[in-house]
Amino acid sequence: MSKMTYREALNRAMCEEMARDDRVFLMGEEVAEYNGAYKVSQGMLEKFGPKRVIDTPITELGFAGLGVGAAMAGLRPIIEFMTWNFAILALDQIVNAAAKMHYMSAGQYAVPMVFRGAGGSAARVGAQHSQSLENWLANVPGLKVVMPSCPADAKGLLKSAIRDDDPVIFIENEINYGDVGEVPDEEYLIPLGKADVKRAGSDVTIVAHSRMTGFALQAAEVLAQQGLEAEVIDPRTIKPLDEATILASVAKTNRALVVEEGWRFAGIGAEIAARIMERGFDDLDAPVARVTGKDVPMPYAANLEAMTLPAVSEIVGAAKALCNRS
Amino acid sequence: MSKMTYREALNRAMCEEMARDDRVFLMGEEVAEYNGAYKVSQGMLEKFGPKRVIDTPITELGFAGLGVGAAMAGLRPIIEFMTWNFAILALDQIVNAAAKMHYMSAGQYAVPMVFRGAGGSAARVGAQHSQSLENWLANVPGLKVVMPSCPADAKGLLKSAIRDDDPVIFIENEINYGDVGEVPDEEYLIPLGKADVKRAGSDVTIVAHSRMTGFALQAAEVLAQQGLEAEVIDPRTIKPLDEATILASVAKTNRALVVEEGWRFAGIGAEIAARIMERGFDDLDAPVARVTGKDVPMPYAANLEAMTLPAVSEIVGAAKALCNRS
Amino acid sequence: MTTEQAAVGITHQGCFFDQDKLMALHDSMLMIRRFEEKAGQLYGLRKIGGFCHLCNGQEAVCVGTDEAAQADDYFLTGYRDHGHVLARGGDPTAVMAELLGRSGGIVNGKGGSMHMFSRPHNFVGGNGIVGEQVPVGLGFGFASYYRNDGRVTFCFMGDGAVNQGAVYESFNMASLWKLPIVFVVENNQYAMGTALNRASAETHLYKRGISFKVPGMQVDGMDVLEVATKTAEARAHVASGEGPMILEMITYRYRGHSMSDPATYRSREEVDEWRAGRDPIARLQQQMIELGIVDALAFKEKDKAIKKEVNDIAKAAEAQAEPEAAEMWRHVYAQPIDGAYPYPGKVG
Amino acid sequence: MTTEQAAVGITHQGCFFDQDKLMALHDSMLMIRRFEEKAGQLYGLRKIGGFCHLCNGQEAVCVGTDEAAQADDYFLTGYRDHGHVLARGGDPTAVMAELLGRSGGIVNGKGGSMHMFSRPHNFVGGNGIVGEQVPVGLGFGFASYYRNDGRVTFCFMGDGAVNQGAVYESFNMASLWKLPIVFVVENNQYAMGTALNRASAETHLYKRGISFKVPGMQVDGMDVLEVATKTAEARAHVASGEGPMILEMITYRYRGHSMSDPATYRSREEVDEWRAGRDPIARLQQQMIELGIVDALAFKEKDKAIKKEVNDIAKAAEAQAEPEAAEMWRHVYAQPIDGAYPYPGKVG
Ligand SMILES: Cc1ncc(C[n+]2csc(CCOP(=O)(O)OP(=O)(O)O)c2C)c(N)n1
Ligand SMILES: Cc1ncc(C[n+]2csc(CCOP(=O)(O)OP(=O)(O)O)c2C)c(N)n1
Ligand SMILES: [Mg+2]
Ligand SMILES: [Mg+2]
Repeated sequence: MSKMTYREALNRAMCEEMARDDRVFLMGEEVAEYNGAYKVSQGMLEKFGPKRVIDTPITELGFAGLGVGAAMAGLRPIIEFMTWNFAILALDQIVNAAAKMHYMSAGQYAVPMVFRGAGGSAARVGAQHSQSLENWLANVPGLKVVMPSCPADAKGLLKSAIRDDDPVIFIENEINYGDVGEVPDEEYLIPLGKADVKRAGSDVTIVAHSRMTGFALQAAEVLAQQGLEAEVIDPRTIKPLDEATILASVAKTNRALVVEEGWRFAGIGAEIAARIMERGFDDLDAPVARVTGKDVPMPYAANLEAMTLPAVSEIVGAAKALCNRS
Repeated sequence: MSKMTYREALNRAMCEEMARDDRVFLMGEEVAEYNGAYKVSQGMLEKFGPKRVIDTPITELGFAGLGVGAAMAGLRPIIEFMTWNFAILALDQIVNAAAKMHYMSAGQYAVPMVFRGAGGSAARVGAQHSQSLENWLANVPGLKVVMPSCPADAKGLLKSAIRDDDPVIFIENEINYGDVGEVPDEEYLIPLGKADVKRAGSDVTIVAHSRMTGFALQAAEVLAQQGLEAEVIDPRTIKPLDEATILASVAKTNRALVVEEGWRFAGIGAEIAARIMERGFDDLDAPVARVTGKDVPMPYAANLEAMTLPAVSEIVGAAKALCNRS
Repeated sequence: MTTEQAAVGITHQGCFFDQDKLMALHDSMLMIRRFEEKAGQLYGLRKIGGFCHLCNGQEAVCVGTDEAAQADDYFLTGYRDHGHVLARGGDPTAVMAELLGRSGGIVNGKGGSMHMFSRPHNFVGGNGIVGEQVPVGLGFGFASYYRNDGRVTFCFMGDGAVNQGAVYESFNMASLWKLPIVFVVENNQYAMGTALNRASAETHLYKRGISFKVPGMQVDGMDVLEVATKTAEARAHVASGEGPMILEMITYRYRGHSMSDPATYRSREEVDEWRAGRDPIARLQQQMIELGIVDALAFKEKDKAIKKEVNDIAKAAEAQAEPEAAEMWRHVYAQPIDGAYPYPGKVG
Repeated sequence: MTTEQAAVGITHQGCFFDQDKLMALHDSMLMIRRFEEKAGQLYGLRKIGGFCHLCNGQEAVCVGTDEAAQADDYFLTGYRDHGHVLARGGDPTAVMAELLGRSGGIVNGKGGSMHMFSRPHNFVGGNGIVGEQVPVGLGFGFASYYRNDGRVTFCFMGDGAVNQGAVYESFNMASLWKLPIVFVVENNQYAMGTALNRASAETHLYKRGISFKVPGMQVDGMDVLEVATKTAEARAHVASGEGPMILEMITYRYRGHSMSDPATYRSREEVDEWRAGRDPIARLQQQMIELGIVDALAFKEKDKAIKKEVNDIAKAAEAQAEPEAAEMWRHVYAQPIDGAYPYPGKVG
């Protein structure tokens, strides 16, 4: 094990896979000479040269489609969106090309590629730069959606995503980039589609992904001081969702809370709540609760921004309410 | 009352509003000289002239943005997407401009406009032409989402949408365009945000929007023959959702089923199921069930297409299962 | 391709087409014409559904570009794709079965008219979203640059598609990185009901690359020899590493936009002018007759044979079963994840 | 605007700027410069957060375009917007309060650096998505065409933004319908760390409209008089109904892309060349000194006064409270629907 930032873990994953497979290349805005807007691709241009680490013009739709074509032609592109907010411009290529080519061609052309970048809100960047798209993307058959919450997961999942034969949506979090964690020294892969129980507990299940996993773990500490043991599950892969791990936990705790940074309406929380109801109704002692980003565009002022995001205290409050504690 | 198609009802709504308010104009591909790809704008060019009924190049992102700017400048654009599938290209302008300008400008600029066109799948048009985007759009604060299921609603809701001061997403259904229904002769408006109970019943609540309302009503007939009375609710406005009407129904029937044509993961059904659980848990005798489009890109072959869409028989089956009938 | 050869044939723009080649080009165009007519018929009989876009009138573009291309060059286009996939060598029975939604369809009945793919022929789609193929084509061109494999990508689009913003993003990147791509604009004068000049500020579409230093040529798209020679020239240019090129093919579609379009936005005279005056098949026949290598009767016989072939193809395709139900769940993923929701075969 | 006048001033390209005007242009540029420096300072003190893009070096573009525009012309731009909103007349205290996230911010503290709006000055945003303002600007231009109100839209974008596809969709429609829009490309040589020629196949950005018959002019964006006269020319052109025009402003940003960018991708020499050799404020001061209408000392005094003004503004802005909590729920809708979920004020 070594200590490493989330950012470095992503960098290592890409470097290892690019060293291993020369079909893999990285393309995006500022990924090469600038070493990445968030320095995730630090040093990669130097290591792999300008044919494999490529700066693009600001044309998200164009270079997303370039990735699709290159993948169909047999390469394994990693397309970086500086942030996922800008990927809305590229959505047509993701949803109508990447996700559907394998199906429409009846298996003649696969689209083995990764679209990656930072999702969710960073700090104080306002309405157009603070969005969570995972629910939209997970809605689409043909896409896999992965969202790591810690350095070790980031590395193991990104390597699996690069090796996967389908288009994988890989959503990082800018605020996590500097997080430090233990990462195995030897090579490892984390399979897509497997959730991770980040903390065991018996009183309430908290399902939280990406940056919210950390919030949920903090909330669990607070709850523990108050005598409630929360089990914190990070789905890691949003689609396909590892429903079995969630249901097993709910069967034990009988109470579930979903936390997400994104907007509530038809979000990930809605899906998880609906699934727990469908397949674990009899296990439930209380309705599944959701703590989500508020249903407003992200404001800039520090106090308003803080109110908009789920807070640890809200998670604690919702968990206690679920357990009939005040 | 007059008998009128859904298509004609939409046409009347636009004509009445354009006659009443010269800030309203219609823009889109083939809306003018061709009278609309689906003839919704039949005769409007002749009535209102080429300054108010405008054919565009095939540039969805560009003319969606044009609508936003024109609305900010005080006009009231109706932007037609030939189908909503093509609006994925325009999503950035809808989500990052239309939905957020009022908030970001702290109320200095409103965006009074309608984005409209056919959503969902038509018949046999394949994967890229058969998508339901209402869950994505309803996810976004700042947008209102309206989906009429019959001619009378189409007219009354579209008139309200045009008069509304916010960007309204108005999703029609190609297969409904030819449906005939009674439409009041006098002018009327249907307020946004109000569901309609399309059929009263006491055994099970079926919530279904757009084309699926008709499917649900057919299913209700079948169920009635088998002794089960379904209450069919058409939310009509997806966002904001008229939760009160749904909850009141569930309080009576204790069982609920949501039907939607779109994909299941984080769809409208997930949201409605989660809400019923959150606010009507104690009323539920069974978990809320969902009948949705299958989680695959739409295939072309007639038999596969039919399997992919929710079928009346599936709705009947799911309702019976909810009521413990086999 | 030199004029020194003694063989009988036509030299066009310095390229020699011998009589076998001329006949092959002719047959390919005629086959596409008859195939499309049959498809139109079957649509009328409601055996083909959805959107069905025929390419009658545009056959010289399909056949002439293929003639100039190598077998391993990539081709991709919009939804008006039957002619292209056939010209590339796609199995006509499989194409017809696809239109009919049958199990032996070129994509198992899952794509229909708009979404043809034929991997053995490097025909990489068939796209229903106007302009979508352009960035995708950029990616194929990028792959060839990346691998330095000498392949060229032919990326087709219509005169309506050429207004999409993604086209210019692609022109810029292709030009910046000198990718081996020929952008073929099939200017058939209309995008649905919209005449060229009602949608395009610059109607000389070969000039649409100037702002990105992408050179262009205008080509008579009703002359298969002209299409073939100009395409060969463009292919050589882009293959040499000098960057992409635009070919504007001036052409015309005889039918409506799709089967549901009565095409009232244009006059009978206009259609006749193209059909009678510039038809690519009649033109080549005339040239071959003048050359004395074949007579009118032989063309009649050939036509009969091709019509019969197309009829047989349609029958064979119609005789196929619909795809089996399990096909609905297949190919959503290349690498499905075990036990993942949704559960194939189960409702919901 | 003729040279006949006896008043002292400068005649540039046939336009006369009298001494009051020159001083006003100077003061406006200097105010922006000092304002940006203060913003940079406050960012360093972590009083301003998020992304903060300063326009030092580009002041002549902001001030010169405003000079040529009418009060009711529309202005919209990207995220590098402080200079533009100030040049248009936006209240500097409100702009500073916005940067600080205060209740008196120009948009109540909800937008921050990237999202300035000032309706009284027809400054219509402040957009964070690169290129987003271009189709929106098209809409403002369309509204003026629709109402025939004689207003002109000035739509700004960077040398990076000009590669976005939506720009070309907009050029085409603006050209087709002859909308009164001036597209101003602020070519400051870099898009973040990407030098112009690494992202643009055609680096003469004023030529980017050729493919759509949109004429363009290149302008020395470091000379406020040149900016003003060329903008006036462009304004006259587009207002006359002849269609849109592109102005490529050759300029330079002295600071990094945003406050977090050390800008190591360019040399100190390059920066100095622009800063020392072409600075728009120094240039105008020099011209005015040469003209004898003001001396160096007076400029020093003026600078002191402006610095003090900016300091006072910052203090006043800092003294404001944060927005009240209820502001979070306000303005999501212009016409909220009674009782609609979510329930404002409640969690979730
Ligand atoms: C993005 C998008 N917008 C609109 C449509 C509807 N549509 C299908 S074909 C077409 C016209 C395209 O014309 P052109 O590019 O000239 O090709 P042609 O049909 O003439 O071959 C339109 C508007 C679509 N499929 N995709
Ligand atoms: C669609 C989109 N892609 C990427 C970004 C990130 N980004 C912000 S500014 C910028 C560079 C833009 O450069 P330019 O247009 O030259 O303007 P300048 O910053 O030089 O004023 C980039 C890539 C964004 N905000 N939006
Ligand atoms: Mg065309
Ligand atoms: Mg720049």
